[in-house]
Amino acid sequence: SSSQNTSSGAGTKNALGVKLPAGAAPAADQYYVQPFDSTGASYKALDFYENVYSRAPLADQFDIPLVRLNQDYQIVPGAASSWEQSADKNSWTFHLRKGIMWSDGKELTAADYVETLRYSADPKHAWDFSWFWSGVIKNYTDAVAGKVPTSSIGVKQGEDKYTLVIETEGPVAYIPSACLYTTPLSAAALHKYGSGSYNINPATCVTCGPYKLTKFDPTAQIVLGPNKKYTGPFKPTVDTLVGKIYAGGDMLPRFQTGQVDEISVTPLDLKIAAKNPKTKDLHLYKNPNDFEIWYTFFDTKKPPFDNIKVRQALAHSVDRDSLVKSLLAPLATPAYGYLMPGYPFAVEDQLKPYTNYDPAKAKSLLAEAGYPNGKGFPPVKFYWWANAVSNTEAVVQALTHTWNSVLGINITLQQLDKTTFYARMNKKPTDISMGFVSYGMDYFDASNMLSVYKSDGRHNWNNAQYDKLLAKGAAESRSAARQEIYTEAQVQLTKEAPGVFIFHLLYGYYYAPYMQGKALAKNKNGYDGIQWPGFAATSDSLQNLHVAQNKQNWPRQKPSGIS
Amino acid sequence: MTMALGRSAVRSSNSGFWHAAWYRYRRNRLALVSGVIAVLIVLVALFAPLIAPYGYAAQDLSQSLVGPSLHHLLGTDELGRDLLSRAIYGAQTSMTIAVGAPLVGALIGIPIGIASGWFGGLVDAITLRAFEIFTMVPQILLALLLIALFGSGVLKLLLFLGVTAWVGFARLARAQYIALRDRDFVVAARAMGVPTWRIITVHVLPSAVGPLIVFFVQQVPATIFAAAGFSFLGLGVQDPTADWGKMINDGQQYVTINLTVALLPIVCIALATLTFSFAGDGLRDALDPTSR
Amino acid sequence: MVAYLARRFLTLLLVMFVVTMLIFGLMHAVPGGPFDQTQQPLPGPAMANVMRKYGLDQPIWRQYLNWLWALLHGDLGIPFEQPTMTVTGLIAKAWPITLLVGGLTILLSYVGGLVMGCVAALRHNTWLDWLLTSAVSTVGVALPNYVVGFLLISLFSVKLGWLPVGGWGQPQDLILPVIAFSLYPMALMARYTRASTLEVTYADYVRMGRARGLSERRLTVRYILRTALIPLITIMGPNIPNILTGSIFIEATFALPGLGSYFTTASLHRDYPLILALVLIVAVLWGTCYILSDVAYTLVDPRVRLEGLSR
Amino acid sequence: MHDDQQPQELSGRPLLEVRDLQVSFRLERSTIYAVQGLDLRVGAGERLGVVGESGSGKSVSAQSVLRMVPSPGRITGGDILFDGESLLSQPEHRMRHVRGRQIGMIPQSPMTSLNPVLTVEDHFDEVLSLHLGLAGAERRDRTVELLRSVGIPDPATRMREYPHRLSGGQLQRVMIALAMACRPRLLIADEPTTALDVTIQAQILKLFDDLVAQSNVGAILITHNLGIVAGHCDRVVVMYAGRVMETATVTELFARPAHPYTLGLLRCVPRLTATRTRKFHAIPGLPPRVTERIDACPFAPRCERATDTCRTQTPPLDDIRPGHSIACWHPVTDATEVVMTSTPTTPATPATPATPTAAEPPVPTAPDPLLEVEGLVVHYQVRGAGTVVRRRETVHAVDGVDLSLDTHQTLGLVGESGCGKSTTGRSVLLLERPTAGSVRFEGRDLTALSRRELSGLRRRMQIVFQDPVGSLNPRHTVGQLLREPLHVHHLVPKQRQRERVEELLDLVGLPTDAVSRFPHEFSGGQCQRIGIARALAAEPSFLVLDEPVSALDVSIQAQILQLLTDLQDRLGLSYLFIAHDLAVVGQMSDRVAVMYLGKIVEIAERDSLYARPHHPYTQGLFSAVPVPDPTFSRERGDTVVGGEVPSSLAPPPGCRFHTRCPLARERCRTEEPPLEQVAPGHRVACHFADEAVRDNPFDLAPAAEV
Ligand SMILES: Nc1ncnc2c1ncn2[C@@H]1O[C@H](COP(=O)(O)OP(=O)(O)OP(=O)(O)O)[C@@H](O)[C@H]1O
Ligand SMILES: Nc1ncnc2c1ncn2[C@@H]1O[C@H](COP(=O)(O)OP(=O)(O)OP(=O)(O)O)[C@@H](O)[C@H]1O
Ligand SMILES: [Mg+2]
Ligand SMILES: [Mg+2]
Repeated sequence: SSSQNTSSGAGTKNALGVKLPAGAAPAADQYYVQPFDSTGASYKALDFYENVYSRAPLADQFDIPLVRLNQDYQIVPGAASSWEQSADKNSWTFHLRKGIMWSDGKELTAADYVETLRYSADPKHAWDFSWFWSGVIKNYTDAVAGKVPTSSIGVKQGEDKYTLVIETEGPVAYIPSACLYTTPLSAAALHKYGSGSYNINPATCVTCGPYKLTKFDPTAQIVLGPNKKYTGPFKPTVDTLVGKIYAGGDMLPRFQTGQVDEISVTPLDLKIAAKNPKTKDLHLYKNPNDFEIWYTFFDTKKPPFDNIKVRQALAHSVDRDSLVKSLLAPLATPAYGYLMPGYPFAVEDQLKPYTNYDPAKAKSLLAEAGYPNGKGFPPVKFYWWANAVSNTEAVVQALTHTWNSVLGINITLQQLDKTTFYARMNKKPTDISMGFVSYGMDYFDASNMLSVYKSDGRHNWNNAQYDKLLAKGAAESRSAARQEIYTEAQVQLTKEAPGVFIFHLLYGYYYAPYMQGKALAKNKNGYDGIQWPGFAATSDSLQNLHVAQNKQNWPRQKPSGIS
Repeated sequence: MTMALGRSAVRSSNSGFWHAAWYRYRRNRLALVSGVIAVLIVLVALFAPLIAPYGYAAQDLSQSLVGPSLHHLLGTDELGRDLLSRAIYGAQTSMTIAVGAPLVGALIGIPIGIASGWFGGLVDAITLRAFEIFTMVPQILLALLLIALFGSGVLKLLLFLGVTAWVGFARLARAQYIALRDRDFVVAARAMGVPTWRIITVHVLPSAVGPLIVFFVQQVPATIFAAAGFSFLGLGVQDPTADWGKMINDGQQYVTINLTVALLPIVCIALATLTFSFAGDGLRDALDPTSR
Repeated sequence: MVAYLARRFLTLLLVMFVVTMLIFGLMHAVPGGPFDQTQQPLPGPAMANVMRKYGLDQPIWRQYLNWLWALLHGDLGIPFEQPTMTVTGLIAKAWPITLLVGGLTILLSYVGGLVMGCVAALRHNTWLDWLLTSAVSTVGVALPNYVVGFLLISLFSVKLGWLPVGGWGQPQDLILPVIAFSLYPMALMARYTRASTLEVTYADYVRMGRARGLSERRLTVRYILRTALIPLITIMGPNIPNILTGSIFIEATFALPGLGSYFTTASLHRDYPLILALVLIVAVLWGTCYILSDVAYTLVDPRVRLEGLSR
Repeated sequence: MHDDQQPQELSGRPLLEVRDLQVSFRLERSTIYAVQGLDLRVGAGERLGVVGESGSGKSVSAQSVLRMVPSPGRITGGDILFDGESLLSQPEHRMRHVRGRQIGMIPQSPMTSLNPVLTVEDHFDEVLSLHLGLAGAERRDRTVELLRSVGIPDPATRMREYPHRLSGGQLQRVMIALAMACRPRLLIADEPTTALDVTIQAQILKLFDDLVAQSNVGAILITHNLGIVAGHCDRVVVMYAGRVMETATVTELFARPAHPYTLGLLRCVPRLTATRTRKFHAIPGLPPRVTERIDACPFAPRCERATDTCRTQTPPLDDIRPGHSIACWHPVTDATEVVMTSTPTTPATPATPATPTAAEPPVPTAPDPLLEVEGLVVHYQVRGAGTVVRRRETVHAVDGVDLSLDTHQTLGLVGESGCGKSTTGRSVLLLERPTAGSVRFEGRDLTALSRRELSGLRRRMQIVFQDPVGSLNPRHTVGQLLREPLHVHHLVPKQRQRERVEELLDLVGLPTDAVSRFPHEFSGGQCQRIGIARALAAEPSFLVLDEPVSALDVSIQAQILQLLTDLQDRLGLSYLFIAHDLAVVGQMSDRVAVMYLGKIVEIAERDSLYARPHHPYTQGLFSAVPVPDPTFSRERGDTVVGGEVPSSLAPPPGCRFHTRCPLARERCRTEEPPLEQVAPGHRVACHFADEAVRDNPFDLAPAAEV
């Protein structure tokens, strides 16, 4: 059924008791339908601490993290109203708000956080994100390995049940940022059900967030309705969330026909939309989302990439600007370094000398490496997996063509399925000597993204000095000092060229014209659309989005199964 | 003695059968035209480097998705590559797979089918089970697993499609040999003391080969399809190699932006499949000397 | 009959045993496991925990026996891809969709193909014959079904806005996928029907029927069609399992949450229990269709005895 | 019985009259003028025979009467009057009431003429309700009655069977019942017995006679066998190349044939003569393909009497006597003489009652026969029905056969279809491994030979098949076919091969330019010549001839038989000559063996056997042979061998023939008769052979008396 309601709901209240803002559609229309492509994804859970990489759409809405992120990526209070680091810098204390109630009638307390984190370290649970706290929270690594009981990890209740103490292995400056990932499970429910899977069943779902689960069908749609017992501080105007799950296919027509309220567009979609009278004038929202860097990595322990000159030659022979312009624009920016401008401590100008487009230099570097005009350079396979958002297929072809034509070498492409690609890349030592991958941030700090290149990290590259810089940066809490450290680390990384950084991805979105609110407005970096981490409990966009009157008569179709 | 014989052209006895087949084929206009086009496609494929104005991988990012012009007769694709050239090189890849895979299938399947049809008994029983096993395994699944194991590429795709195509050839060869095994002319050959291998090859094969050739020709479009399916899943031919199936999948997204990108490979495939199936039908009739 | 069924069933079991064993070995040989992570690999101990949890730490022959044992108890396991469900549950959810689309496809393609083939044969060598045989087979045989699907969407959904672009839930969602899916089998069917009808048209017994004064209509229905359709059973039988297990291409193009897509995702995710379940489904379906078409053959053609049937 | 002197049509307007019928087939690049001016008339109760070689337009004429000429064919002229009304001007729906209701049709191949997916009863239901409006019990009763009248045992149950469960003979009975179902006034039988065994043929023809007599229908019996015409028709039309050559009453035609073509046909019919002849009368050449209207006598190219007139002017069909017309410029006036000289011994009747001892002494037997078969048994294992484990059943194809054959001799082997003749022939050549027994050829036991030794011997013994086209590889040219044996056995050096092939072609009377052609480009007779040439290429001393002429027209048959006889004389060959036709066997053989269900029931010198068949089965076979002599046919009793050959899966115990033997009694059912000598070289396997010779259950009496 398609509703093209143009009447106003301003001033009335939605199911959560929120007064609708001026220009809003009636309460019945305050639902938000987002599309999800399930290709290559598997939906195992709705909670971060149950499963991270296989979370279903609309996850983490049933609880409140200690801190949240605003549109400008600033840490703002969440369940914790304040926090401070201890004098010895080895622990952090968070003070929780009182009176946030779980739907089973219990109050949200430090115990929920403690139990959740202990559960995360439980070897039996085998949590897929446990590396995140390893080496950060005290004893966490040992607990995961089963050497100490989970009760010995450094997460404790403080002086009262509203105080949470996190002890770290050493001084860790970025704990508040990292605490974005603290959407807790209910300790009571966790005990009752033995795992966090209780939240994928509407009958057993326990929530302290504004939504409760009404339908979980990971092959078709997931629906969250208003949690009428909600007592928390953040009340959204949109009281129903629908995650439509599609097994592939083009999203653009689904958006055009009003099946969904929003889509993330690919560079190709933009070109198609521009030809369509209905979509050509739509505003393109774009933002860096998780600040993805797309880059070519090398196995630096194997020839020919064990030769730094070879790697540098490859770095200098890519004309990033024109590549981005013709294949990705406006949804990417050229990457001269690993961190995207706008990301904490990112620098660019200092790195350009090592990565600028300079074919002559590239050639001479290759000659110095012993392969004049590519002569003698062994044939190399360049592995990749397909990703439409980043137009990988075109990019890798352009790259290959560039390298082969500029340097006179012979690189051939080999596509793999995602599973095989990562299985082979992550093998120790890696089974792929040259491949194309991305990395997006997990939390908003340089330490996160840069740690990818730590020794024994993702790629087969070791640099003691780089490791030292990262350790120093993590312990340092003064911003200016950190900037210095991280700048040096970035220079070090770029100069050594264990990879060739190609572009930083920008996510583009179309929102149906009736989707409005401050959440979509430009942030201080000039990006608009809902910023990372999305329309989630970890973000303040929840309160800042509403469904306005459908003045443009956009063909909105109300999904089945919502009231 | 009156000889009620037909055409009286003097022909050499060896080329006689093929000559007669060619005569019959020629009379079928649709088959003839299709055959000519099919041969043209193969020629284009063979001489692609000579015919194509550009290389299949030659890029010019500044010329992305431009329409037909004097420089690019059919326009360019997203990476600014000449579409005409890609279609021509695509013929090379597509035809290599489309002809190569059935060839592999035939080379494996026909001897097995012949053995099972001719000797029967245990050989036949085992072959029949093998048919079932191969039919029962979902092809896509098997392909994905094998590709994950061995990687993909023109040659591997060709081998995979060939290895899974053997059943069809074996079945057909088996049926043919069973049908022919007890025919009088075969018994006559046995009575003559012709050794078994010679009966199988010289006496029975020419009669069995007609349907096999036809099946082969029909497999050509079927294989183009299958290969295109793998490209659809991103597991077929590797970039930047040009291949029609791949070009379809890449190009169909551009239907509203640049029609030629989307249509060209579809037209190529349609043309190839149709000409090959018509040519196959024509061959079937032509290779049967008793048809009018 | 009973003996025939028993014998077929036994061979089917044997073949299935071999097939599953083959796939089992193959999927374990492939790089990457079901619990591999993409961004960061699981720490060793955690990985070991998972492996133990799912019995993947045991030797492969053990795993196979375990699977067989569970299977004997009707347990297909838990899909790694969706551990919140059982494999049986997942199939029970996805397959009906595929069955509906497939069933309608079979209906449309078989009925459509039959009608076209018959009409073409009965109007042999006329423009109608030409149109039906060439037009349908051109589209059906010359274009992959996802291309047809894409063209249909472009025209009927995006351009004309008559039908949904894909998805699942309303009856209209079925129309385009069924059409796109049908074309190929329909073309095949039309082609074979035409050939076998033509063959029967000149049979002795049809001539004799005419000599007894039977009307052309009666001859067509009782004499020509009835016998012309017999060979189609063997020709079309093997297509049914393919159609009923869905096409990944059609499902992807029309975003149908059916079984077909699992054929790719299951192997891409290394979802062992699901892979094996799918293999079983195909094998059972295939075996069933094989037997059914044999039985159907004997029912419609009194000349055929099951025992003598061989292919 | 019918009175041949008074053709009934004179009594009034004929039931069917065909006037100057023209039918042609427009093919892509040629037109076949299949019928070019046919005139014929049939009265009620009259049986009209239509004879002629293959392709002479018989079937097309019959189809025209029902307006059922197949697709590219069209009736282009003339008229067909049924009961005075023109059928050609009837609208199609009226025609449907003529078909089946007024005119019944009996087909050539009963096995393919019933809808395989309908039961026998369904077929009757259709016609009975369509034409007579019968339904329910009435319809069922009528069906039962009809089936009973054609001799189907237990009709009420048999009618529920599907056609494939019935034998060929039974199917033909069903077809006849079906044709008679609505009591039509005209019956057209197009070669109704060509596909059947002689014994069954006799049964069917008797049935046909009875029905015509009882129901007073007019009947057209199409056949290429003049013997059948003699016994079962009142008047005859002889067709050639789509035209009528001669028409007369049966007695008149056989007594005074006036057209050289009729004469030719008559002379090449194989007869049951007293002694063997080595001279065959064949019409030379082949019937023409009528792709143009011939403005001449179409038979002229094959006629020894032809003059320039014949080659340039069409002879009109003129009466030479009342009721006897011919189309010929030079009619034969003294036909009797010609017919007589063509058969040197007494015609038609099975010989003088020469006692076996009085017969010429047989060729002195060489001490060592060329071929000696002892206790030959061939069983086939077939898969039968079964419960869990499939039962294997045994086909007793050959069940203990002893034969011997001397150099330069011919041994004939006769028997009904399925009795194991071919199997015997093949296992003699070891193409089929005998289950038991031995085969000695030139003194060596073939069953004991190794593969290699055997393949060396193969060139000494060859085989010629029944289906002349099917036995030649369709993908090989004649040259390749003939070179193959030369190549396999390294008989002649490569450079001489071509020469040798030409020699072979010459030997069998084919032009040398045949070398580069394919078998399908030749007629059946020519193909058989190629088959013979191929057999001879290996220079064998012994040939198995497995019904080499059964598939051929009589005129061609005679050509081939002559060729075989000449070759035997020239090359000193020995033949095992297999046929199901006693007349043909008799013309070719020195000794004859009669087979029944895998066993030899009688074996003797040719003349001895033909003079005095001892076994009731042999006698039955004799009585079934159609004889081209109306007087004889009429006088001969009409007792025929009843029933059909039992299944060789479970042959009857005791004497295998007892199920069909008029003399059978208890002993025959239990005790198997041994093959015993009744006269020198004449052995019979019958407990009551004496009685059989004395009483002759199959009315061979006239033969004995002459
Ligand atoms: N359907 C047809 N298409 C073309 N030519 C035909 C067709 N039917 C018959 N003829 C031709 O018509 C001529 C007469 O055929 P017809 O079948 O009447 O011969 P026939 O005397 O019945 O011979 P036979 O003894 O072989 O049955 C032949 O030359 C034959 O080739
Ligand atoms: N390969 C075989 N397998 C099973 N049964 C067979 C085989 N060949 C022949 N028979 C059976 O053996 C019996 C004798 O067959 P055979 O061909 O020798 O008979 P025939 O006298 O030559 O008959 P016809 O006159 O029909 O040629 C028949 O019942 C036949 O069905
Ligand atoms: Mg005929
Ligand atoms: Mg035989």
